[in-house]
Amino acid sequence: MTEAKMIVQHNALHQGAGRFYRSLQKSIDKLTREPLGMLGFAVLALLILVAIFAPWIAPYSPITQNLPQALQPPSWTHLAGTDEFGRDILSRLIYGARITIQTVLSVTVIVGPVGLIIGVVAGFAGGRTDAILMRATDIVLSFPSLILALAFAAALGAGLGTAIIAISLTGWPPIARLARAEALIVRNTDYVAAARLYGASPLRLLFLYIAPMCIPSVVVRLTMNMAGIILTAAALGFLGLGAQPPSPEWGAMISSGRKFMIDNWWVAVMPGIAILLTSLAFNLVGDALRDLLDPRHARS
Amino acid sequence: MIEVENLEVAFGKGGNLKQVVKAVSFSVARGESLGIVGESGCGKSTVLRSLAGLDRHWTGRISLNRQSVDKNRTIEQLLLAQMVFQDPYGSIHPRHRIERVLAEPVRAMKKGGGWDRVPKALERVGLPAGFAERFPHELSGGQRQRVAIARALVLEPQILLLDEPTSALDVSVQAEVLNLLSDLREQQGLTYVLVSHDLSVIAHMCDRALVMKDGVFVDELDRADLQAGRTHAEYSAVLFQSSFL
Amino acid sequence: MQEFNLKELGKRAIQLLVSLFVLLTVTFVIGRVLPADPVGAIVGELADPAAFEAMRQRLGLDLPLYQQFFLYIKALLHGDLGTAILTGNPVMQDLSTAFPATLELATLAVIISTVVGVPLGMAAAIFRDTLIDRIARVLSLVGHSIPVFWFGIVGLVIFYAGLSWVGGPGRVDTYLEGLVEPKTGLLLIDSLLAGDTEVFWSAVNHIILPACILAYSAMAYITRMTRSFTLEQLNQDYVVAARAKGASSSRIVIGHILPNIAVQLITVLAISYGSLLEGAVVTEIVFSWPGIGQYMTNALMIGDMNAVVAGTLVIGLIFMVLNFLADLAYVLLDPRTREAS
Amino acid sequence: ATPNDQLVIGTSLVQVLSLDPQQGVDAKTIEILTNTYDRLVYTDNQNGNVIAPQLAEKWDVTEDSITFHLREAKFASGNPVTAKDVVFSLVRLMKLDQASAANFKTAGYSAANIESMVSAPDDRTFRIQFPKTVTPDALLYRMSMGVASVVDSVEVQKHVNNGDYGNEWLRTNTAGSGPFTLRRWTPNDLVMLEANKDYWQGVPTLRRVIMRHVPESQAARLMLERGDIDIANALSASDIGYFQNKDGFVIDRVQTGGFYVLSMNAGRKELADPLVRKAIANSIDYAGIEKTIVGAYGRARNVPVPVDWAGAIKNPDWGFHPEEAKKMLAEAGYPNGFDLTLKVVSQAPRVDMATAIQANLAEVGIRVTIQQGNGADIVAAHRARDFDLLIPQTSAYMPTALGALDNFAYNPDNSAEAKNAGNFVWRSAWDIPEISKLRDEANAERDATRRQALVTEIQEKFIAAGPAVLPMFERFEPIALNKRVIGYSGHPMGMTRVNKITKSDAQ
Amino acid sequence: MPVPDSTSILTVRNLNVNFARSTLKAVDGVSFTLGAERLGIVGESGSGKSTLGRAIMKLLPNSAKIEAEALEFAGTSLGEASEKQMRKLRGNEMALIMQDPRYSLNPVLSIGNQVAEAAKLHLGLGKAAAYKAAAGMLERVRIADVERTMRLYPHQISGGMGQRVMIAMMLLAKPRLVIADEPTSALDVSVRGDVLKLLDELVTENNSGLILISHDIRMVAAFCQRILVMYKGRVVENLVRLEDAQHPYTRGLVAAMPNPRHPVRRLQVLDRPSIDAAEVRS
Ligand SMILES: Nc1ncnc2c1ncn2[C@@H]1O[C@H](COP(=O)(O)OP(=O)(O)OP(=O)(O)O)[C@@H](O)[C@H]1O
Ligand SMILES: Nc1ncnc2c1ncn2[C@@H]1O[C@H](COP(=O)(O)OP(=O)(O)OP(=O)(O)O)[C@@H](O)[C@H]1O
Ligand SMILES: [Mg+2]
Ligand SMILES: [Mg+2]
Ligand code: NI
Repeated sequence: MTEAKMIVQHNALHQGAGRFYRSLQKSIDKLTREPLGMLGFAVLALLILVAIFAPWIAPYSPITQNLPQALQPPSWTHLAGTDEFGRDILSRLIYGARITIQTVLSVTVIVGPVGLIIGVVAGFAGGRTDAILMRATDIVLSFPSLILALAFAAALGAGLGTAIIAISLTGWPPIARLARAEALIVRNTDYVAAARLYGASPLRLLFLYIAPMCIPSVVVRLTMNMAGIILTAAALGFLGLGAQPPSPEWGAMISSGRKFMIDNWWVAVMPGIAILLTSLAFNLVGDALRDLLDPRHARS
Repeated sequence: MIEVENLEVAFGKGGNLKQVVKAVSFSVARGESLGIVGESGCGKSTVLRSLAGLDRHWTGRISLNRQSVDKNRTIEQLLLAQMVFQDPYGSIHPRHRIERVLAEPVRAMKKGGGWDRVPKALERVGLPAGFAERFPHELSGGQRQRVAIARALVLEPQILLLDEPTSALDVSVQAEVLNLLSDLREQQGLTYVLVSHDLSVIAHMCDRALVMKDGVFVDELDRADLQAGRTHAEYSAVLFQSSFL
Repeated sequence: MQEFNLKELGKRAIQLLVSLFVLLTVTFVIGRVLPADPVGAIVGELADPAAFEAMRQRLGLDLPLYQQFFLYIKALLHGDLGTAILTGNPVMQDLSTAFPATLELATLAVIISTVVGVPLGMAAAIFRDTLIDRIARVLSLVGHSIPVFWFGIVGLVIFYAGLSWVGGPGRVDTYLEGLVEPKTGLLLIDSLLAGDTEVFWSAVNHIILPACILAYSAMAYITRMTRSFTLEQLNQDYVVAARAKGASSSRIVIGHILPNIAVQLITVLAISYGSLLEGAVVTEIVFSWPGIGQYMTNALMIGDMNAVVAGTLVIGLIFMVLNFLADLAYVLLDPRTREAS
Repeated sequence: ATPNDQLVIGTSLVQVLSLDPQQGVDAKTIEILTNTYDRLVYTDNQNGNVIAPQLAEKWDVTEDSITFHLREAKFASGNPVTAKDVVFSLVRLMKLDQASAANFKTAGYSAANIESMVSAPDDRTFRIQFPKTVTPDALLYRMSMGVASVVDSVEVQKHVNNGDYGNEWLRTNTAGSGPFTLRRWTPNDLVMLEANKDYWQGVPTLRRVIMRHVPESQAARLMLERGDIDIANALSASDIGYFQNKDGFVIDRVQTGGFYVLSMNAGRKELADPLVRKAIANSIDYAGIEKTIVGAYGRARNVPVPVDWAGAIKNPDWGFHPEEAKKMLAEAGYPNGFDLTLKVVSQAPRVDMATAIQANLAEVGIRVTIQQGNGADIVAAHRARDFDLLIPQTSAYMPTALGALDNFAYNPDNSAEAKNAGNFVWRSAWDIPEISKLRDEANAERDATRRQALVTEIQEKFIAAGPAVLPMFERFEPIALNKRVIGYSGHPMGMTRVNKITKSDAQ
Repeated sequence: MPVPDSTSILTVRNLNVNFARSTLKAVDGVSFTLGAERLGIVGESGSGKSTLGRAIMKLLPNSAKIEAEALEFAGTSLGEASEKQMRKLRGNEMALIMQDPRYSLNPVLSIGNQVAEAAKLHLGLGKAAAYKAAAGMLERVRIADVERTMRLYPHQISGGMGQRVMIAMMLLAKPRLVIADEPTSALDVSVRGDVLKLLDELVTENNSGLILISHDIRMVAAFCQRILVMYKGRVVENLVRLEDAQHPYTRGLVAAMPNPRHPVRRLQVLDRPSIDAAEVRS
């Protein structure tokens, strides 16, 4: 490689970094004008930090029981009180953040690509492929979702993994529909026509031209779905099919805490607050992402 | 360069069949610039899209560069003609940087990386090399249309099909783009088919113009006719009258 | 145009049937390959293996899967959905009591969430980025983020135990049970038909809290969608044109925007309604509501696949029919699609 | 508030699957059957669970049979109750051959021999033969069980459908002579019983009894507190605790004679070792769990006979002794512990017990993974010996030490081929030939003192063997009642009659 | 009927419009008066033409800040008028005709309904009477089969017809001021003339003032009595005849248009720096 070429590349690298930096700057700029979105990002960041540093932050072990200390109201020793086994609720919430994030991310990682690909392929291919894929989507959609989840939990044995699969199984159709709707629009744009003119192959069109246009709205939808995932996990927990004890999954915590709601409100309220804050944050982030990524549907 | 015989295009099926283009024939010589004018919906774009190979609903015969082409084009046939679209906002992928936009045709045709051709392509349409790193939304309408033209030219086609390339642009910007197109044709001897509803644009750019109404050509005007406002059909007379109010 | 619609209708009907068949097959297969064994639930935990075998034979569960499927389809074609292992009744009979309970609750919930959610969403859009918008957003988000059973119990504590405003769990006060002969299965309607106002008011009293709570959780989606539909319309030129005409804001909202978003709204409402009709198991459990969600969940728990398959079919059918109706509404309400030539 | 002539019971009807008296065994089902059918004899808590006459006025016990003399009574259909009906009912029980027949099977009756064992010399006389040596008491207790309910044979014969003994019809209908008749049963909603005006003991004081499905304990608690139900019998331990000191309510803590059990699969390598089993038994904080989790539902006890029953031995000194337990494990060759799964029905209080046990065992190095499941799943796993640890519950078919021991001390053939999945001990693959033999002897023994000696010996051997079916808590069914309800006394097997119950005015 | 003061229907003095978050003024110190005449406003895209038109109607979104020394319409000060007062004026005394009938007619309401709504709002008519008034007006704009057309929906009629409907709807109440914002730019050239002629007719008949906004400088020159040229929110020129144009921007604009009667090899392009320089100087 010649010196000059290297310098050019070097410069390009700098420019690349600069470009990235600039667009990041721009995004952050936009965000700062959206205080609610900022708040959402901040809460999520905090949550992730808490999840990562759980062992250092949590004042107690999340699973060690202390039966004589059961059902203590919030106090300075137990900021969020203790549950029916005398476990410190705050510590459980802190550790639970890990599980909750893991659940939400796993479902999202399954549902996002599956929904996106099915939707985009259906929208792009049209005709019979579209009809078949969309009918399949309709069928899954018309399945009573909790029943399907229950069936899977029954088949594979209760547990968080099963819950994730079950939630994912019923979670992709809305994403697929959304992606298809987007793909249908994008398919008819002039830039796709132009790409056909220079001989781009269908796969190239699909992955380089159409899918990238559907991703933002899919991402936005996914972030907003996250609250729903936590809730479905809670409903499965209610029926005993979610995370298994002693795992401090929030949904399981709130659903086992409900048995004490009247006398010991904190057992169910504390995880409720955690879920509420998190899903609020996800929704705010979703809204903010919509502004950033998806100018077509942007709020202003 | 282009020969079209009995081109018919119909959309829909059965009771919904709609004959959009009705048995039109025309030819364009190498280096010539042909204009097609007509009202909205008369079938101008459809003719152009059939020529380019985007629509597959046509019957008849199309030959490009003395070679009869089919509905499914080979890479070589695609290379003959490229198209520039009306809307500069919609014809460039909003998430691709300009360098990618310009390199894509080459890459899609598996003719190399394509990145090396970007500076030249930009230069050819009079854009600074720095634009390569921008996204389309960072460009003005006129600049985008230049990029679209550059993209069409990257593959070195001999024919450029222009579908209302300036109707989304301001007069002042339109002038720049039209000038660019004239220059390019002069320099490279391209063959143009230019579709527009604006007679003055056609008159400025074209050696010959066809007037289209309801899927058929009702009139043919040469450069002199255009300048003098001479027409041979009632419809084109109306068109002239209202165009130059 | 008439002909076109009929043809399209026929096509949709066939698609519906095919979809239902696939749904049936899938549910059936899922049901039969599940490890849950209904035999144990019937003959009891302490029975001998021989008794198990005998019962398995009696239920036809010893046959190969395809034969079971074949027999099922055959019976289905005679309108027989089988007998529920759970209750010993024909499944159809069970569903005809469980489903109306859910229908009643879901319908009321959808009405409430529409009546509140749509205006709220529109207000949020019209007064975008104001306090109203923020309140609407947070309010609906809270509904979207807290489990229903949580609200259910809190609601009972406050409005039933505390304030005595509403009736407790169940569909009517217990001593009024069985006074009204079920005709439609919808207690509110049956009691009116029978002219029994006491039962009617008691039923109203009992349904209002679960309906409101379900409505609240459904409202989040409706409000959000209404808001974004309205925002989209507000940017349209015809709104400016209407204002230029001198129309007042309320006239524009009701007379111009609402008809335009009606079609999209109906689709959203159909989806919400459909998912409510699946039965909200958790709400039904908290409110002792004998609906289809509880029925199906219990059936699934003991592996009563006749009940589960039939229930799924009914729910699937309803979902698809709702979708179909939404599409039909599209054709009827939107002049642009009405003349689809 | 509820009307004075109606009794409303808030309960969970999930397990009510069949109202066929020769089929249904679930406690809530039994409560319905108790009130819609009569049996020849009955027991109840108020008379100390002694056998008392019901349809039979009196009976004569001989060496090889019991002869019952029936009183004049009518079925709800108007048909007279005859000895033929009794014969029909018992034949029906054995021929249907469901789990409900298990207790008669252990006594030696079977589908093959039943017709030769029961007879109706005349309409008023019913005779039943002892098949093998069973004490008359044990047979009488069996005759008082729900499965021995007398059904209206004339009515049932009308509904027989390809040899099902009318099972299909009887699942959803009643054909008895009890104080109440079934008016309506909607699954997961309610069961409504209406007074039988012609009942031979006189018209029931209550016009109507309603059992309402209230699966959520906190909701049931609010309803009871508000007076919208009179009795709640499916409350969580903490909600029972709430009513314990509350004015206007009483708790009836019904002793079932059964246990919450930790079943260990002795077929698993680690659990085959009695030392390991004893180590496990010694790492559970029974007292702590009783206090904070099980509450009114249980009482810590490791001997399979309730502590206050005649013939019960003292509890061994088992409890949360992690140091000892660790030593035992080390001795057994597991100084670093091992991994186990624990299967449990997702139902309070068993899930919570499991969670507590999990934490307890963790302290001695046994790492437990909990797998919740619905009843059917867990039972199937239990029957298939497909588990490491599992928490089932038992009940005693009669209120004597032998009745309580039945589930724990008997496994005639431990081989896998025996497929004796109905047997509780077999499921744990715990081979106890010696104890089984003792139990057979005790069952046949008519001399009370010798029987007592045998019973004591069984219990001691049981403890010494390091039980693979480890009793943890005596099982109670706490029932919360509004004080308005007068005369309700919970029955150990759920056979509570409500025809004499009265209600005082609401406050 | 008092004779209207034809010299000034609308007075605009030093009108400024700012959009929130943007420091640039979309309309920058615009002043003019309008009598019963045809005034054209031209300028390139984004020069503030539509904003000016809507500012006069007070139809700008809330994010827009309007300031003016005077904004008077037939004696009333629009600047101080409440929304309620404005509502009485809009469609009644002053009308706005918009560019594209495809978007500015409500797609789900029938034509009849939409035109009748204007009658209901301003003529105080009942349902039947409003329909009759609407039918009459549609006839005035030379719609062929009025009865049938009134039952149609916007997507079922052609662009030219749509624009006539729009005109009928807006001019029903015989407003004193008509603002037409690019009324023909979505139309085919062949019907453009018709629509303009019709507009002119109605305006003359009512003795109203017309503001015609367009970027087609040649069309405006042919149609209007006076032309304002806008550039970057400012009025840079006030012309009676196109040939008198002084400002480099106006001249550049005229020259940039291809004209078949004066063919040139290359079109002239705007020299923005020099225009901006000229702006600074003035
Ligand atoms: N894919 C298609 N399916 C059905 N009809 C079509 C399709 N494409 C075009 N048409 C119809 O064909 C006719 C001609 O369309 P075309 O786009 O060629 O018109 P045009 O002359 O380019 O008009 P414009 O000036 O508005 O661009 C129109 O009536 C249009 O509705
Ligand atoms: N709602 C708005 N919010 C923010 N800026 C706006 C808004 N509407 C218009 N603008 C800005 O005001 C300026 C003038 O816009 P306007 O629409 O008046 O231009 P115009 O002359 O009508 O252009 P065109 O010929 O394209 O219609 C532009 O820079 C535009 O970006
Ligand atoms: Mg076109
Ligand atoms: Mg404009
Ligand atoms: Ni000529």
